[in-house]
Amino acid sequence: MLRISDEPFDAGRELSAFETEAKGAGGIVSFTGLVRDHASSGEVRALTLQAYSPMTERGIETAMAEARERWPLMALKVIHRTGEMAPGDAIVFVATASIHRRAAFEAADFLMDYLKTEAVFWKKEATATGEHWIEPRSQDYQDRARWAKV
Amino acid sequence: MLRISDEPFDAGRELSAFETEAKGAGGIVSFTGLVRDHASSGEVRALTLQAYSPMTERGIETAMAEARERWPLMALKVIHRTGEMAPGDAIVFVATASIHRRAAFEAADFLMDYLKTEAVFWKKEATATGEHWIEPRSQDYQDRARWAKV
Amino acid sequence: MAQLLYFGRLMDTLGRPEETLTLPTSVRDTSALREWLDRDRGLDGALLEKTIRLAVNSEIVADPHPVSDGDEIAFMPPVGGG
Amino acid sequence: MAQLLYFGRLMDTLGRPEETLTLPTSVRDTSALREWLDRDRGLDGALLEKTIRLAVNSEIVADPHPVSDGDEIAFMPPVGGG
Repeated sequence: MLRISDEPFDAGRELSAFETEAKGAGGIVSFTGLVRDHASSGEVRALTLQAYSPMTERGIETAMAEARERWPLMALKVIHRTGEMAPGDAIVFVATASIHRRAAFEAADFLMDYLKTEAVFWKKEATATGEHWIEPRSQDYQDRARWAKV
Repeated sequence: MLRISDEPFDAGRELSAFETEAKGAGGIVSFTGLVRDHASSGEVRALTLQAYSPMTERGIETAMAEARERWPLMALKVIHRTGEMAPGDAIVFVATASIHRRAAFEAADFLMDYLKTEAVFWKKEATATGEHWIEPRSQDYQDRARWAKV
Repeated sequence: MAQLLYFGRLMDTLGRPEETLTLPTSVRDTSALREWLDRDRGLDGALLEKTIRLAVNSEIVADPHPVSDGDEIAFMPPVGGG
Repeated sequence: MAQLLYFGRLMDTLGRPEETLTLPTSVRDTSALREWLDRDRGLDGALLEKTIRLAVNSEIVADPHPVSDGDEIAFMPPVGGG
């Protein structure tokens, strides 16, 4: 299940809903990404995320399908905010359910690496010094490279 | 924060509460362990967990302190059920919050490995063939060994 | 008429998120489109950067890729992830 | 009086989760306690298994460890994790 939306969401409520979808699972892993209040350029006032539908959805759905191929998952959910957010707001929520906890951990980690590097989003931070479009960090590319097929 | 209790808990509600404790975090990882409905000995009717207080708490608190030493965590929460549970019930909930998502993932994974192997619990499965005390799986020891200090 | 979409910082560079216009008859592929639009708006090469990718009808393409009226053409700076 | 606690399958083996009793004067350490209790209950060595660990006042100890009246002594099979 994938949802990209300008609407705020509550990670706890999403986790509760996910648990009912994941009947028979032994383990559920969730990741919630939040808007940080500090960036290299200072205190963050707002973060704006822009997506390009349906390219953004298509990319994430491909990554979700790849996760299902690699790990035995009973359920899988990705929620991503777009639009303007304030510090502390949830940007992204990923949940994975599997019989085995290792599969759930790895699949969630894998999806987050995709979402943080290759997902089709552009983002702008508003700080005291103005608005800045954010470029990918090299650490993100290294994390993503961990999943390269050999 | 550690809570060991016979009372059922709701993972979604715990995640919501945790999010408010984790001000300034960029990422929150949660793991929820659920009672499975099948075991090697057949369909599971109930799972009973026994702890030895305060030894059980002391061991988990030591693992939590070790996680805080190894990773920069803003908040950390472990909830563990004891007593009799039914399939689908939540047994364990671990949540970690950090600036960086890698730290949050690794710390949650580390704590779960501790909880599944070294934590002081005894558990009994009730299936159609009777009640069985469960021995640790060798996979659990392998997982735990990943964190050995070198 | 083609619909042009400008994402990320290009939204600021072009001063708008999108526009609909008739492509000049000389513009038959993405390379020609980049050059014509960059010159037309006086952008000093901002649209010629190799890191700017173009998508035609929501598929990323390699230059030069055919374009024609009726296409949705997106100018995409490097994606930053979510 | 010492308090004896039986965890996991030992709860079934001993038929109870705990009991309070006066240790025989001959029982001064954990090794002697294992042997005496195993014989007293006719357990055929169940308490002598090396995988059964003893804790005295909630600290795991190595045999032989001194025990005396007033101690809380736990018999612990291998922990299974949560």
